[in-house]
Amino acid sequence: MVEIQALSIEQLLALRPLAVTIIAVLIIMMLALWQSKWPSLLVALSASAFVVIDSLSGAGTVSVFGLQFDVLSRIVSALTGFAAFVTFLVSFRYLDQKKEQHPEYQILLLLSLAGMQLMNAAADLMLLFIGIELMSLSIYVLVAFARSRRACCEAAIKYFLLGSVASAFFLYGMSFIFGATGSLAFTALAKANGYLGYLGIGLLTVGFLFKMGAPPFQMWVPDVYEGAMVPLTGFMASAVKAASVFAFVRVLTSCTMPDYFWDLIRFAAIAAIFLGNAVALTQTRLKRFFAYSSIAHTGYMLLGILGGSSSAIIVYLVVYSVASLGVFSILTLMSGPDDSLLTSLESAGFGRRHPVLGGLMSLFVLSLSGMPPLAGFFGKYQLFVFLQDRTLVLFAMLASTLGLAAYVRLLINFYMKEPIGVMSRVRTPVGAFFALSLVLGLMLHMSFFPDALIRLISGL
Amino acid sequence: MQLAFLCFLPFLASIFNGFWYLFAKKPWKMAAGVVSTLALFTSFCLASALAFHDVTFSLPWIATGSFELPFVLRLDHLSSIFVLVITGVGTLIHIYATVYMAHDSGIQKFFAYLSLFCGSMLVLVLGGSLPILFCGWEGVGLCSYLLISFWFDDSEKAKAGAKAFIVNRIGDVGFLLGMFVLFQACGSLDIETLTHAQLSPTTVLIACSLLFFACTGKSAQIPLYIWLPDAMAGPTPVSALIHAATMVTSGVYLVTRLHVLFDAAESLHIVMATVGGVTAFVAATIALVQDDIKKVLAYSTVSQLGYLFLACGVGAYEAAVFHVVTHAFFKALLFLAAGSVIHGMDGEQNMWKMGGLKKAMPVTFATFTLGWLAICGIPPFSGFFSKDEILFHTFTSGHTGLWALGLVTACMTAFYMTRLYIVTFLGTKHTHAHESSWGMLAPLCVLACLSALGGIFGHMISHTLAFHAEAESSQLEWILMLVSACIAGLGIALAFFMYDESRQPIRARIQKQYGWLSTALAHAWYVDEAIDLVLLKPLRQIYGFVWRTIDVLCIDGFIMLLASGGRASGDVLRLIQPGFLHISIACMVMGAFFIMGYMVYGQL
Amino acid sequence: MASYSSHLLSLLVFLPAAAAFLGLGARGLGLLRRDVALWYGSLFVTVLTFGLGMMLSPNSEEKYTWIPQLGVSYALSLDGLSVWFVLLTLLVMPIALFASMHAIRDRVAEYCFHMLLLETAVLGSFLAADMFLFYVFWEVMLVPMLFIIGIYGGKERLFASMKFVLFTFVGSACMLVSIMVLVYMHKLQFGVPSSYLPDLLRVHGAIIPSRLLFSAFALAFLIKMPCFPLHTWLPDAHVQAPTAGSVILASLLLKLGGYGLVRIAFPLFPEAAHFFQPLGMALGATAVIYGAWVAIVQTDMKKLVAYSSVSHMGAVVLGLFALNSIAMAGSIAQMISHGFATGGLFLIVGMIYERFHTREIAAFGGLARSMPKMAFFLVLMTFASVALPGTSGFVGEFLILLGAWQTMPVYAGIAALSAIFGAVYMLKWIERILYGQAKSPSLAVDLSHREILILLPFTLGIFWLGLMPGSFFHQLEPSILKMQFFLTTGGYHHG
Amino acid sequence: MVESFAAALFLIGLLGIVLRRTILVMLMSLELMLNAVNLTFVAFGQQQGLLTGQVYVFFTMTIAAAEAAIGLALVIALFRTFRSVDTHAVHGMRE
Repeated sequence: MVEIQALSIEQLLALRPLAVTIIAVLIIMMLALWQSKWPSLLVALSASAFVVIDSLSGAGTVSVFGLQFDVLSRIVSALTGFAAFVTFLVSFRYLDQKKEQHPEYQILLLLSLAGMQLMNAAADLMLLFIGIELMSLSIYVLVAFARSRRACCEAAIKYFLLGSVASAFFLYGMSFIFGATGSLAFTALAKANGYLGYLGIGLLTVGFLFKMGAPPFQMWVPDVYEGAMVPLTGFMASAVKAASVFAFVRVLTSCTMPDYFWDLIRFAAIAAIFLGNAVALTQTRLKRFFAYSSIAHTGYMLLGILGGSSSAIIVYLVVYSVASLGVFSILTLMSGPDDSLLTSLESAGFGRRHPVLGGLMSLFVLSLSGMPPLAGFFGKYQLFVFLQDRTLVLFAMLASTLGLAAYVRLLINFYMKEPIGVMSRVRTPVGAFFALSLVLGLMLHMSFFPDALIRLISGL
Repeated sequence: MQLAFLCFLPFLASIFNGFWYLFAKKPWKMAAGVVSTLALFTSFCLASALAFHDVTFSLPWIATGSFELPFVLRLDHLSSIFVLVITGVGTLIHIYATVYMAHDSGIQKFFAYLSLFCGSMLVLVLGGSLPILFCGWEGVGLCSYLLISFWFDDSEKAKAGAKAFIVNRIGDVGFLLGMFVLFQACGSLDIETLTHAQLSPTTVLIACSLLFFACTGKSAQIPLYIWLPDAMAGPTPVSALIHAATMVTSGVYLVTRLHVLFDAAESLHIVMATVGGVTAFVAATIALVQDDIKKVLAYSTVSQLGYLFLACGVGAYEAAVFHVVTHAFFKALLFLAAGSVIHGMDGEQNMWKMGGLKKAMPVTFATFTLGWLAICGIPPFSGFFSKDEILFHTFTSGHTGLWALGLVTACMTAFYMTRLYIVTFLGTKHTHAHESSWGMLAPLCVLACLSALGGIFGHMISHTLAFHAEAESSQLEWILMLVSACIAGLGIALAFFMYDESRQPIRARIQKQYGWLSTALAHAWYVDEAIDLVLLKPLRQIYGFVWRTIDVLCIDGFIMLLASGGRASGDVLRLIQPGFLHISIACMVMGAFFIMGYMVYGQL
Repeated sequence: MASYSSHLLSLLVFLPAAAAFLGLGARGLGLLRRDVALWYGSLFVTVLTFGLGMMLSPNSEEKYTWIPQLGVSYALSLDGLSVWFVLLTLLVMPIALFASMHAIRDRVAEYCFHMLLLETAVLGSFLAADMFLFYVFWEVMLVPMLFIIGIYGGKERLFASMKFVLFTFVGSACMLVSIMVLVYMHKLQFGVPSSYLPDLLRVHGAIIPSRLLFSAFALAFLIKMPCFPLHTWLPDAHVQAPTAGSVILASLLLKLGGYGLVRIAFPLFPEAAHFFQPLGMALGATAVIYGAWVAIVQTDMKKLVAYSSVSHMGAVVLGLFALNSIAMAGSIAQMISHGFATGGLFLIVGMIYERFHTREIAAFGGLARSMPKMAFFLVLMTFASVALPGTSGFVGEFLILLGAWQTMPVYAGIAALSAIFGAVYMLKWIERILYGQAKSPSLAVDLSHREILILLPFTLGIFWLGLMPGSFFHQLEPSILKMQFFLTTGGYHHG
Repeated sequence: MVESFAAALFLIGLLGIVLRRTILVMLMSLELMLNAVNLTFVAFGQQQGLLTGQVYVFFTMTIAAAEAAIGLALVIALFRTFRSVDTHAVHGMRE
C-alpha cells in the first residue's frame, strides 16, 4: 500500500517552476480569445524567465513524488528555460514574417518546457517517460506549425513516426525493468542485472540515443532540423538535446552496467563525431550543416559520459546549448521572408554586408568549433582533461579538425567570398537584439570566467 | 688603440662613400677616390709606425656561457709584413684607380667596395682567432663578388662574380669544418692557444687538410682555381689589388700563420707541394696560348701561387712570404701597366691587336719592362731572388722531381711573359694609343722601383722571420742560382726567337702540327666544361627533381589525399542519410534489434 | 631570480586587443577619414606597446588563479629568453602596419582589427607561463592570420589560408592532448591539477609516455617551425599572403615553433629530448639542404624566400636538438636574425610587387641601375640570410654549426653545405633581378623615404646582432643555464 | 508465458510499421505495440505480485491516446499538402 505523506512546504516550493509553466499555458489559452499577439508573448516570456530565476535560486535536493530536484536538474531546467526565453524573443518577428503568428506557438513551447522540467527532475522511469512524451508531442506539433509549407509537414510526420517508435521501444524497455526489479524508480535500476534488466536498459538506451540524435539513430536529425522553422530548430538543438542528454546521464549514473555496454556508447560516440564532422564538410545549406555539427557535439557529450563525471557533461551542455542558441537566432534573423539566405551560395559575403551580425556569427561558430578563447574550447578541455582513454581523446581532437575545416569554410564563405547580387538588408528587431546580447553576454562570461560556471554547478 | 684605428679606417671610408653614392645627388668625380686613398694611406703610415711590434687589440663580441669569442686583432712580425704590403700596394692602386675610374658613373660605389675590401683584408691579416680571420676571409670573398660584377649591365660579368663567390664559399665550408675540428680538439679557436696546444696527429691532419682545401679555394689552386681567370671581368685596378696582390695570398698567410700545425701534419706536406707544383705547371701551360693580356696575367698569377704552395709544402715558409711580397710588387705593376695599355687602347684587351706601343706609351713600356724582367727571374730583380729561394729549398728538401717541374715552369713563365712583352710593345706596327696621365703613371714607377729593388730589401725582411735555423750552404746555393738564371735567359731567348715578325711561317707550321694542343690549352684543358658537365648539369636536374617529387608529389600529395579522404568520407556518409521515410524506419528498427541482440549476446 | 609581479605584462599583452575592438567601433575622428584615422590609430597603438615593452625588466612575472578546479592559472612571465622574441614582435608589428598602408586600400577597419588582435596573440604566446594560457594564445593566432591571408591575399588565398589553419590545428590538437595528460599526471602525483609550467616541470612520468608526449609537442612545434617534412603550408601561405602578412608570418609566427621547443618541450621531457636528438638533428640537416635545393628552382620570388626560411629554420632545429648551450644560443640568435633578414626580404619583395605587380623572377632585370637604394637593401638582406660575417646571420649560423659539431659532426657537416647552396640560390635570384639588361625600366622607381624608413629597423637589427651581440647573449645567459640544468640533471634523474 | 505472447504482439506491430506503406496503418500498428507493452506490464505485475504494474497501464494508455490524436492531426495536415498519405510521397528533402 502506498501511503500518501503530507507535502512539506519546501517540497511544494520545489514544484513552483513547473506549476508556473502550467498556469502560464492556461492563461495564454484564455488570452487567445482576444486575438492580440502581445499579451501571450509577455506571459510566455515572464513564465520562462521565472523558471530560469527560480531554478537558479533553489538549493539542496528535494524529492517530491517521483521527482528529485537536485543541483544538476536545476541547472538544466534553468538552461531549458533560458532557451525557451530566447526562442520566444527571436521567433516573434519571424512568425509575423511567415504570417503564422498564433498563440498556440507559445502554448506548445511552454508545454514542452514543462515536459523538460519533468524529465530533468524525474527519479522514476514512468515520470521520466511522461516528461519525454509531453516534450516530444508538443515538439512534433511545433515542427508542423507552418502547415502550408511542404517541408514542415514532411519533417513533422517523419519526426513523429520515428519518435513514437523510439518511445515504444523506451516503454518496452521500462516494462522489462519493471519485470526485473519490480519498480521503476531510479534507485531500483542498480539491481537491474541479468537478462531482463540488461535487455530493458538496452531498450532504454535505444530510446535515449534516438532522442539525443546519436548514431545509429540519427537519420531524422538533418531532415527535421532543416524542415522545422529556424527558431524551433534552435530550441531543439539546444534545449531538447540538453534535456535528453541529461536524462540519459541520470539513468546511466544510477545503474551499474557491464563493460560491453560502455563499448556500445564508445562506438556511438566515435560514429557521431566522425559522421557529424565529416558530412558537415559537404553541406551547402546552413541549417543542414548545423544539424550535422549538432550530431558531432552529441558525440562529444557521449564521450563525456564515458568519462564518468556528470558535472563535466553539464558544463559542456550549457556551453554547447548557448552557442547553438546564438547561431540559430542569427540564422532566424538571416532567413528573412523566404528562408533564401540559408544556403551557402546566397549567404556568401554576409559578414561584409552585416558586420555586427557577421561578427556575432563568427564568435558563435568559433565557440562551437572549440577555438580557445571562447567557451567551446573550455567545454572540450574540461570534458577531456580527466578522461582516461587518451587514444579516444586524440581521435576526438583530430576529428574536430574536420569540424574546424567545415566551420572555417563557413567563415570563409561569410567574409572572403563576394556576395552575389544585392543582398537584402537584414534588420534586427529590438527583441532579437536583446536576446542576442543576452546569449553573447552569457557566452563571453563563460569564456573568460569559466570557474563561475563550475562553482555554480558543483557549489549551489 | 692605433691598431683598431688602422683596421677600421677603410671601413669608415667605405661607409662614407656608400652613403654618398646612395643619397648624395651631385657626385664630385675625384672626391670618392681621394677619401679612400687617404684612409688607406693613413693606415699605411700607422702600419709602418707599428711595424714589427707585438700589439693586440680586443673587443668583446660573442660570449655565451663557457664559450668566449672576443674580436681580437693581433699584430706581430708576420702580419705586419702582410699589412704593409696590403696598405702600401693598396694605396698605390687606389691612386691609380682614382684616375682610371674617373669617368665611371658609379665611382663612389667602386671606392666603397674597394675600401670595404681593404678593411676586410686587414681584419683577415690581423685576426687574432680563427673565426675573426674567417670573418675577414668571407668579407674579402664578398667584396671580390661585388667588384667583379661591378659593371653589372653585362650579365656575363655578373655570372663571373657569382662563380667566384660560390667557389670561394666551397672553400669556406672547408675552413668552417677545419675550425670545428680544432675547436672540438682543443676547446678554443685562438691562434696563440692553437699553436701551443698538444693535438693528436689525426685531428691535426684532418684540420690542416680542411684548412688547406679552404686555401685552394681562396688562393686558386688546382681544384678550385677556375674562378680566377673569369674574375678578370672586373675593372683592372680590382684585378691588380685583389686578384694579384692581396686576396689570393690570404691562403698562404693562413698556412704560414698556422705553420706549427701544418708542420705537425707530415703527410700533408707532399700533397701541398705537389698541388702547388702541378698548379704552377698547368697554369703556365695555359698561359702560353692566351690572347687576352689580363688572362695571361691571371694564369701567371695562378702559377706563381702554385710556387708559393710549393714553398709551403717543402716547409720554406720564409721563402713563401718573401715571394708573396715580391710577387705583390711586380704582378701589381704588370696588371696596372696592362690596365694603362687597355686604357690607352680604349678598352681593347686582345694583345694581337696591339703592337709597337713602345713609342706610343714610353713610360708604361719602361715600367712594364722592369716588371717583365722581375717576373722572369732575371738576377738583379726581385723575382729572381724569391723564386730561386723557393727552388733552392725544394731542391735541398729532397723533392728533386718537383724542383725540376718548378724549373720547367720558370722557363715557361719567362717564355709567355716575353711573348706578351714582344707582341704588345715591340714589333713595327704603329697602333695609335695615348699615354695615360701622370696619376696612373706615378704608381707604376713606384712599383717598378719596388720590384727592381724588392729582391734585396725583401730578402732582409723575410730572413728576420727566421722560423727555422738557416743552414747556409753557399756553394750549392750559387750553383742553383746560376741554373735558374740560365733557364730564365733560355726562356726569353726562345720567345724572342719564336715571336719575331720574320718567324710568322714557322709559327703557322707549329700551329698546324700541334693545333689540337693549342685549342686544348686555349680552353684551359676544358676544365670548366668538364665541371659543368660532370657536376653542375646533374645538380640542376637534382634540384628540379627534388622539388617536384618530394615537395609537390609526396608531401602535398599525401595532404591532398587526406583532405579529399575527409571530403569523400563526408560524401559517402551523406549518401546513407535516406530521405525516404520507410528506409529510415527500417534502419532504426535494425539498429534497435542490433542493440537488443548485443545486450543479450554480451550477457553470455 | 628576483621577479616582481607587475601588471605591465597584462597591459602589454591586451593593449593592442583593446585598441582592436575600440577601432571596430570608430566612426572616424572628425576631420580624418575613417581609414586614415584607423591606420594612424593602430600605428600609434603598436608604437605605444613598443614603448611599454621598453619599460619591462627582463624577469617580471604575473600570476593569478583563473580556473582553480582545473588548476589553470593566468600566468605571464618575461625572462631572458622571451624578452628578445617580445621585442622582435613589438618591432615588427608597427613596421608591418606602416608597410601595408599603401598596399591595403579597402576593408581597412577589419585589417587593423586583425593585425592588432594578432599582436596580442603573439605577445601572449611568448609571455604565457601557463600551458592552458599558452595554448589559448597559440590557437587565437590562427584566426586573425586566417582572415588576413583570406581577405587580403592573392588568387588562391582561400586554399592557402585553409591549409595554414588546418595544418597548424592538427599539430596543436596533439599538443593539447599531451597538455591534458600532463595536467592529469600532475593531479595524480600532487593531488591538485595544475597547468602552470613550473608545476608541470616537477611532474616525472615513466619513459614511454614522456616520449609520446614529447613527440606530440614536437609535432606541433615542428609544424609551426616549419621543419622539413611538415613545411608545405609555408610556401602557399607566403605566396598568397599580403606583404605585411608575409612579414609577420616569417618574422614572428615561425619563431613560436622554436620558442616552444626551447621553453616547453625540452625542459618538460629532457630524457625524450636526448632520445630524439639524432632524429631531430637529421631532420634539421635535411631541411637545410632540402630548403636550399628547392629554393634554387623557384620562379616566384616569395616562394624562393619561403623555402629559404625552411632552410634557415632547419638550421635552428639542428641547433636546438644539439642540446648544448652554444648551439642553443646560436639557434635563438639565428631565429632573431631570420626575423630581421627574411622580414626585410619580404618587405622588399612587397615593394617590388607594388611597382611591377608581378613576382615572377624572369620578369625583372637590371634593377640595380634604376633602383640603387633598393639594390643596396636587397643585397644586404640577402647576404644576411646567407650568413655573411658581420651580419646577424653569421653569428647564428656559426654558433649553431659549432655547437652541433660537438654532438653530431655528420649532421653539422651536412648543414655547413648550406653555405654553398644558400649562396647559389640567393646569388642566382639577385643576379636575375638586379643585373643584366633592364626589362621594364619605366616602372622602376627607387625607394621613397617612407620605404627606407620601413627597412631601416631591420638593417640596424642585422648589424646590431651581427657586430655587437654582447647584450643579446648576456640577457640570454640565465635561460640557457636553466635549460642546461634541466637537460642534464633533470633528464637523467627521471631516468 | 504471457510476456512471450506480448513480445510476439510487439513484433507484429513493429513489422506493421516497417512493411506497410500507408501512414494510417503505421499509426494503428504503433497502437498495437503500445498495447503489447501494457500486456507485459500486467504480466510482470502479476508475476511480482504488485498492483503497480496495472497502474502503469493507465499511464501508457493515456499517452497512447495523446500520441494517436497528434498522429492523426499530422496525417491530416500531410494529406492537405501532399494529397496522399503514402510514405513514398514524403521525400522532399534530399541533400
